[in-house]
Amino acid sequence: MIDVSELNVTFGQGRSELRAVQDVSFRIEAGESFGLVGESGSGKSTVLRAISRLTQDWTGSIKIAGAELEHRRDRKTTRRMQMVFQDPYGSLHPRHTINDILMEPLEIHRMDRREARVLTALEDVGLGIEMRFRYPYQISGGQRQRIAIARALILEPEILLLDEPTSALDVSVQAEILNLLKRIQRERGLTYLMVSHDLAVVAHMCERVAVMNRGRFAEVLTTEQLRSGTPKQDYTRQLLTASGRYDRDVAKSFVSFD
Amino acid sequence: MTPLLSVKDLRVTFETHRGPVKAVRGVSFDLGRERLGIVGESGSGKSQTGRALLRLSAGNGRVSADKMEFDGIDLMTASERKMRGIRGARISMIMQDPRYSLNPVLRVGDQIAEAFLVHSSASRREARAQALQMLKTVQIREPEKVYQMYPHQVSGGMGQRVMIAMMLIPNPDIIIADEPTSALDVTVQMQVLALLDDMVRERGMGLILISHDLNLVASFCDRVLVMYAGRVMEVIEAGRLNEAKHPYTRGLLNCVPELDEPQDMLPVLQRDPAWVTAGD
Amino acid sequence: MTETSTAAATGSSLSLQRPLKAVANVLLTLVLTFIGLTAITFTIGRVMPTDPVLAIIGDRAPQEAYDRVYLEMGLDRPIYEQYGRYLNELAHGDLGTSIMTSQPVLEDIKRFFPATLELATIATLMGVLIGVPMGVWAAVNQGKFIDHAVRVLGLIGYSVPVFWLGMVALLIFYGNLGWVAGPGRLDVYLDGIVETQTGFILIDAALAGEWDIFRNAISHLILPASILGAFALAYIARMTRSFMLDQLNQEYILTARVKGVSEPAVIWRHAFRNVLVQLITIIGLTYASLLEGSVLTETVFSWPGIGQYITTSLFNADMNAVLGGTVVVGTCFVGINMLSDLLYKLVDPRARS
Amino acid sequence: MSDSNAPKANGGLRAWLMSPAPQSKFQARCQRSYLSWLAFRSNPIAMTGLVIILGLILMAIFAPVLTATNGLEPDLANRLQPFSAEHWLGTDQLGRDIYDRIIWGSRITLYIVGLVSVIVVPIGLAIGTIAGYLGGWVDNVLMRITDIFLAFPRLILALALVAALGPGLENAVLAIALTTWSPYARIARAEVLTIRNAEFILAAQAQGASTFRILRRHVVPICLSSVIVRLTLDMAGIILTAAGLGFLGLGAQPPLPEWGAMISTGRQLLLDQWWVPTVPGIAIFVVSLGFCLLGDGLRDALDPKNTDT
Amino acid sequence: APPKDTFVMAKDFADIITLDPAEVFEFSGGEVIANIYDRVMMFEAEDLKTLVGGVAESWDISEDGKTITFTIRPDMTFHSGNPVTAEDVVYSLRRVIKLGKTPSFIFSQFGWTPENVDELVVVDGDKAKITITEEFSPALVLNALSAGIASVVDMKEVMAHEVDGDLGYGWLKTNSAGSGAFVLKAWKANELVTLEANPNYRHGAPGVKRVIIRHVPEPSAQRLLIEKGDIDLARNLTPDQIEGISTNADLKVQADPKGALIYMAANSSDPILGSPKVVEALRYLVDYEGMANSFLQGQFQVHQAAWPSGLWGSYDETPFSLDVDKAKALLAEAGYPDGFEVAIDTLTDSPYPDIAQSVQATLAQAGIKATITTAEGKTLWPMYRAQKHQLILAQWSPDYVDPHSNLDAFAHNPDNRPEAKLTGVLAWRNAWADDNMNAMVVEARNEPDLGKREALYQEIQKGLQSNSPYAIMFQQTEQAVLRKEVEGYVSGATFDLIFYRNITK
Ligand SMILES: Nc1ncnc2c1ncn2[C@@H]1O[C@H](COP(=O)(O)OP(=O)(O)OP(=O)(O)O)[C@@H](O)[C@H]1O
Ligand SMILES: Nc1ncnc2c1ncn2[C@@H]1O[C@H](COP(=O)(O)OP(=O)(O)OP(=O)(O)O)[C@@H](O)[C@H]1O
Ligand SMILES: [Mg+2]
Ligand SMILES: [Mg+2]
Repeated sequence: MIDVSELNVTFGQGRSELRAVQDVSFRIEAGESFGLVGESGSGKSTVLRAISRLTQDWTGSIKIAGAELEHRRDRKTTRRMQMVFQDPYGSLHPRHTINDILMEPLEIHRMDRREARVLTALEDVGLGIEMRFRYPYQISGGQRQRIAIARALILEPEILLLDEPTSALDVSVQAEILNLLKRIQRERGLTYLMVSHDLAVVAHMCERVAVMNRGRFAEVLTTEQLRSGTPKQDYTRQLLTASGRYDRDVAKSFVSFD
Repeated sequence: MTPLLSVKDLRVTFETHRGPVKAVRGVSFDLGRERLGIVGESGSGKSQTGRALLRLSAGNGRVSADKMEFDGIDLMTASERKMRGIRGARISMIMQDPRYSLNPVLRVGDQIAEAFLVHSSASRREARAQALQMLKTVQIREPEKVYQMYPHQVSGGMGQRVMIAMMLIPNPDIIIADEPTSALDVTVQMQVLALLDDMVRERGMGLILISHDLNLVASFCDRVLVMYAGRVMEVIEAGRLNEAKHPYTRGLLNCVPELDEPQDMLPVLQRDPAWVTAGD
Repeated sequence: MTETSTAAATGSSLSLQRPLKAVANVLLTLVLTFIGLTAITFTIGRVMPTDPVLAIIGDRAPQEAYDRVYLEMGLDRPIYEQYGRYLNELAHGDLGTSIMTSQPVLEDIKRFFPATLELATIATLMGVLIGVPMGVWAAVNQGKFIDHAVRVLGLIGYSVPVFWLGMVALLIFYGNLGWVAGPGRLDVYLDGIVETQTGFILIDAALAGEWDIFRNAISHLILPASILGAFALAYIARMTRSFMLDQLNQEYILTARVKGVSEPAVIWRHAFRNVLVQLITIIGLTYASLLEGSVLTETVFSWPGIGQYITTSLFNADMNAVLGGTVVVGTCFVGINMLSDLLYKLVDPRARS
Repeated sequence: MSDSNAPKANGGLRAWLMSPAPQSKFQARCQRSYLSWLAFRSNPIAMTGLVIILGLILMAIFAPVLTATNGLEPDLANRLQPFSAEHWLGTDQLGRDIYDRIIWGSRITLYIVGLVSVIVVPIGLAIGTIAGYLGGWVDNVLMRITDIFLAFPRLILALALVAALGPGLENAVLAIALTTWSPYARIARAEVLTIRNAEFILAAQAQGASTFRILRRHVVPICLSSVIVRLTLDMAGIILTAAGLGFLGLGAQPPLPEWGAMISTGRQLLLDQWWVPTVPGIAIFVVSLGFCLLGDGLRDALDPKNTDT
Repeated sequence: APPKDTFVMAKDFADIITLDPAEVFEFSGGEVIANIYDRVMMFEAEDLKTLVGGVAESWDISEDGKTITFTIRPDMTFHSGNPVTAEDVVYSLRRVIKLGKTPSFIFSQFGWTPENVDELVVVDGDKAKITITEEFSPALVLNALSAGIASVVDMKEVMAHEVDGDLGYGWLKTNSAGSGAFVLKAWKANELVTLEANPNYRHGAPGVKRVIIRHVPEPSAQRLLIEKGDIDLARNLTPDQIEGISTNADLKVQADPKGALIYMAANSSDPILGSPKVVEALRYLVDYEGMANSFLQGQFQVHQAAWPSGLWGSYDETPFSLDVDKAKALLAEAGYPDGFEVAIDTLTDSPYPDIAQSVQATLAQAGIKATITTAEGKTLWPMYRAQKHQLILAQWSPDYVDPHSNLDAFAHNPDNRPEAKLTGVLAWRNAWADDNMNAMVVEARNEPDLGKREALYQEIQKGLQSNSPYAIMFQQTEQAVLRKEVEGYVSGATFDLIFYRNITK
């Protein structure tokens, strides 16, 4: 479904040049969930942004269902591929009601039966219709993230790009959102590309996981490999230990990888 | 051993246009020279409890308590002057997000030195030396260089360490750490915790660690206080967390995905309205 | 316009880190601003119904005289050609000659501008020295009586028509009480005693050791300066208050309090240092806007300042003078802006890197 | 959001306004406004401002009822009367009733204020948001132009424009507007820069929204409130500039009772018939103050820190 | 307060743009040069009614009235110390023609041109001889030689400052080279003019050492200044302010009739205003008395003829007063029983807007809806000169003391075509011409007999009251407010008949 090869993203020029993503290649099959993990600043979001073309200065090739992706956003691919952002507090317009937020993509893509679709979308993410005319500030973080997901789903996309969809939420709400995402994927056969820095979350959601470090793929593992603690790279191993429980001696042994 | 800090029936209420918001309603606990964890979901009143201890609640907040005593001092009635002497010097608090919690126009080193100077009559040179020493203690490699930096120049992990250095420099008896690691990467998170751990061990302080990550708190602290909607649901030895009985605690524990055991769907927390009113 | 846009576009890619490029950028901004300012002024001058020829020859002149002067002034040429010629002369430092005063515009400006500068500087100083503490005081006591009192007091300075206030103040403090001297910069019979060196009477008098004249000048200056000062004060106080409130709500203030820092230190060392960053721009803008000369205050106080100069010139279609005045005021504006940018960088470490 | 803590609403309308689950867009809007109003209402200064402005509007609407004359016709036999039962605020140099002129003048003030807002806000918003959102050379060109207008001596530019367009109220308003928009563009741009990379903008982009749509639906509403607040704060300045133009004889033409012009023509009488210039001076002061107070209050009320609790 | 030997006067003198006597045509500038330069012919401070020789001691008029020979006063010196000679006189007059600035038309109407002036204005031994080529009454020529352009400048001094053949124009604009009572010390535009006494003046040293004229545009400021004693003389107080200071024992008011007239003119090319009946109706729709007795009190008198009262040749009848019924009847006759809409243009400064509003109100009584537009002079005049007005409310004052000065402008329009562009002529500006009037003006101009001349002028003025585009309303009286110790301020009918030299305090 998604076929990325030799993806490079560079920000800035000259001395302030920053190669945020370097020679990244991977393939995701239709219906698969693919995870991206790595510490902060390793370039995870940048990969997603390139695919969704929120960043336009990338080189390499990205294919969606076999079709080469242009640099400019076009309405058709936008509709097939939607994104959910990390911060539910920042990704909803503070002055739009939930209804406005859900209506907007329908208007942009000139879809019919808007009323009905909005109601269905709310139901899909498990929110009552009483939410429809509230403002974002009137609902909780978890509910906001559901709205963000509903907004992405309302266009009936095939691919969902998820950029740390739960890292701003507390554990109890995180569980609800993860369950929701899993259920939807099962019902609709969506393809997920999911970014997180929480190994457990990625392992819970995805079949395969890519570990990123400083813009490069350190390695790609299956979830089993991750669980069994048999990564090839030291970097991944350290990430794994850090994700576990607190251990004083282990923490002191951490090194930095360049 | 008498506890360092003793709190009984602490309540914090905020006046808003929609009416009063009871953020903390009847929290009681004692703290010795130990690591106490406070956990609970977002909005459960963890931070407000911490702030109330320092009498730094927001302007629209009202604090009341049957007892809020630190080392024989009644924190409820102490004069503002006295409180200033306590803040930082005896009880200090590591703030949540170093990006916003450091003054952007002052050098980080000077901010650390200031914390020292406020409570001692030392000279600037001494304060500077102390601050450098402290930076070294929190394992900053080039303290001289970092001393001269401004907050926007330091990374999140470094900022958090600066924050810790700043709060530790007057050598307080109690330190409240409000989610000191939630903005950090897992590896850095561990390192910061290790640092706090060292401090508690070496200096014999009391530590309150506020977090919403039950597993983390369980593995780090001695005792855990579980909060929900401004109330304490349960206090439990960290080691025996798995034996927790309260459904809320159990719920929180269960809903975290585990790396080592695959689950299909995660159990979600079923909130019981009775928890809110229990004991009123 | 194409010239402007391409130049502006290159301006954007310049990074401020390189001094040479930064200087080039500054110069470019300056030049573009000038071209814009003069072009607009020039166009206005040409579309105005006021006739510059009549300003010279008077209303009763016969048509022959009119036609001759019209040609002499080059008004028959296309406007872009006239403009081009003006720019060319400007580039050679020649602002032309004023119709009204029969003097080179540059000479006039040397005479009128210091008068305004003197007034504006003192007014801004008053605004800063009183307005800033007032604003801080109000913010610290937000919602209390003091806050409201300071705000309303400040707003009064902001809402009273300055010409009316000027007249009333003149009536009371000069007419009735006799505490200050009347309209004008100096009692006339003292005029011309000290040699003009800087154009600032205060400085000139001090240099010459003529303390009587110095005192007289102060006594003339105090009223108009206070009135403009009240305006500056109101604005500065209100902005200080609002900036201060923003800062006092920041997390780092809480950090400072957690450290046990005393309240004055929280306010001045922590919050105010941050406010200062924003204040610089505000103060710069206030000063710049006072430098354009307050036509109204200058009218009421018979103050021979640049505002009055430009206005009278405008009414007399003395476009050389208007253009010259605009260029000078524009330069000051741009200059002050740059200066405040520079100061900004000094005060705000974030702007430095 | 701890709705459970909110007091259970009692009144019907209040319940409707406070309901946690609005049933329509309209109700949602009303709720939002109501919350702002609640914050606003608790601010005595802001309320004073509002009362003054409402007073001004009422004065303008009911001018025919409130006055005995149209305030235009000279009555040379009755010149310069002091305050009396017949002429509450005295008469001017042509014997016209000052009270009547002030009342009728409120219409002119409102007209100026309204027209300037209608011109300034769209221009400022358009230029500021386009510059801020598009960035790059567009930003540079637009901001240079803005700078040029900022660098212009304001009253002088206004004077020049009025001189070019010819005296009269409409032209004065136009001139003021053209000299006033630049700071608005600045504010709007600054605001846009802070949200340009906000996730809700990215989200709209990711949905394929056109630039125009994003500007109109997402960017402008965010900037609007700070622009409006600034506008009310500037209103005093606008009124005073208009009065200044009137003072210099370039605003409303005689015999229109424009307050600035009234001061201007009455100013020679300050020493003996002080009320002739003073009454319009106070009128200008009160209204300017009203707008200032209102603006200050609005800023507090629209500040999310104060409402979104 | 100013020292004893310094006289300070406050005035609005924004109009000064030059102090070169060959160019000065503004009120304030005219007043200043009147105190710096002696003219060929003059009215003296001691007797403002009689034309006497200034620099000229005596003169001879030839038989045909076309040549006048002036004998120059002996022993007169310029401020520089140079003696005043016939050469200076001839130079000064030629200079006016050669520079060709606006007021030069006063001389060029005699037939002088830059080409022929060297032959027509010559030195004849120690005398100066002038010859005119046009028909002009010699009385008129002598009157014209008392105008500001007839100021005698110090040729040597001026030529020493000549640049590029400009006849010293660039220098003389801001400096002085005369023989009058005062020397120009400094002119700072819009700030002050300082004059220093000339101790060697032919009438003796002036009463004060220095005269400072201060630019104070605001009348209220002037009032405060004079009440505080910071100035000795305030020139621009309004009637209401004068009334306000009447109780102040330290001040006194000196009223001097001036030649300035306020009139309203109707553009005859306008389809409605072109009707004489309409204009006549307008004359009955002005509340002359009402205004003169209220806001114009003391500073303007009703005057309805085109040459000011109190001067030779004046005509003082005032046949018009506010009469709405009569006006309505006239309008009905003209075909506008319900009135019409019209625009009044006028100046921004007091009292024009007030007069305009009063007129607006009285016009309304006859159903005429007038809108007022006020503008600065520099904006108003171009429109007036381009005949773009409907009604205009403006002022006129004589250029020199001879009825010809006014009547040539009000009544004489030899070519009424728009393209003729006689923009200096009021009649042309209002697109109005009358052959009979034209003939009378020329006849009066050329008439050598004073008695006949006076009668002719009065006839013209009478004619203008019934047949013209004007409604002449008021004549100005200047009310100068002085500190009570000030004596000897002399102010005559025209703007340049103001003398400072006898002032003492
Ligand atoms: N628009 C941009 N301009 C310049 N640098 C950028 C830009 N966006 C991202 N970067 C840089 O690119 C690098 C990768 O950023 P990215 O956001 O992809 O990291 P991430 O792995 O998503 O981190 P996090 O876990 O913190 O979200 C970082 O160093 C970041 O600073
Ligand atoms: N100034 C205030 N006015 C009104 N309500 C407030 C104020 N400050 C906090 N609250 C409310 O108090 C409650 C408790 O807040 P608190 O910050 O203690 O939560 P927390 O447990 O720290 O959550 P988190 O994990 O998100 O930090 C919340 O519902 C919050 O909305
Ligand atoms: Mg990211
Ligand atoms: Mg918290």
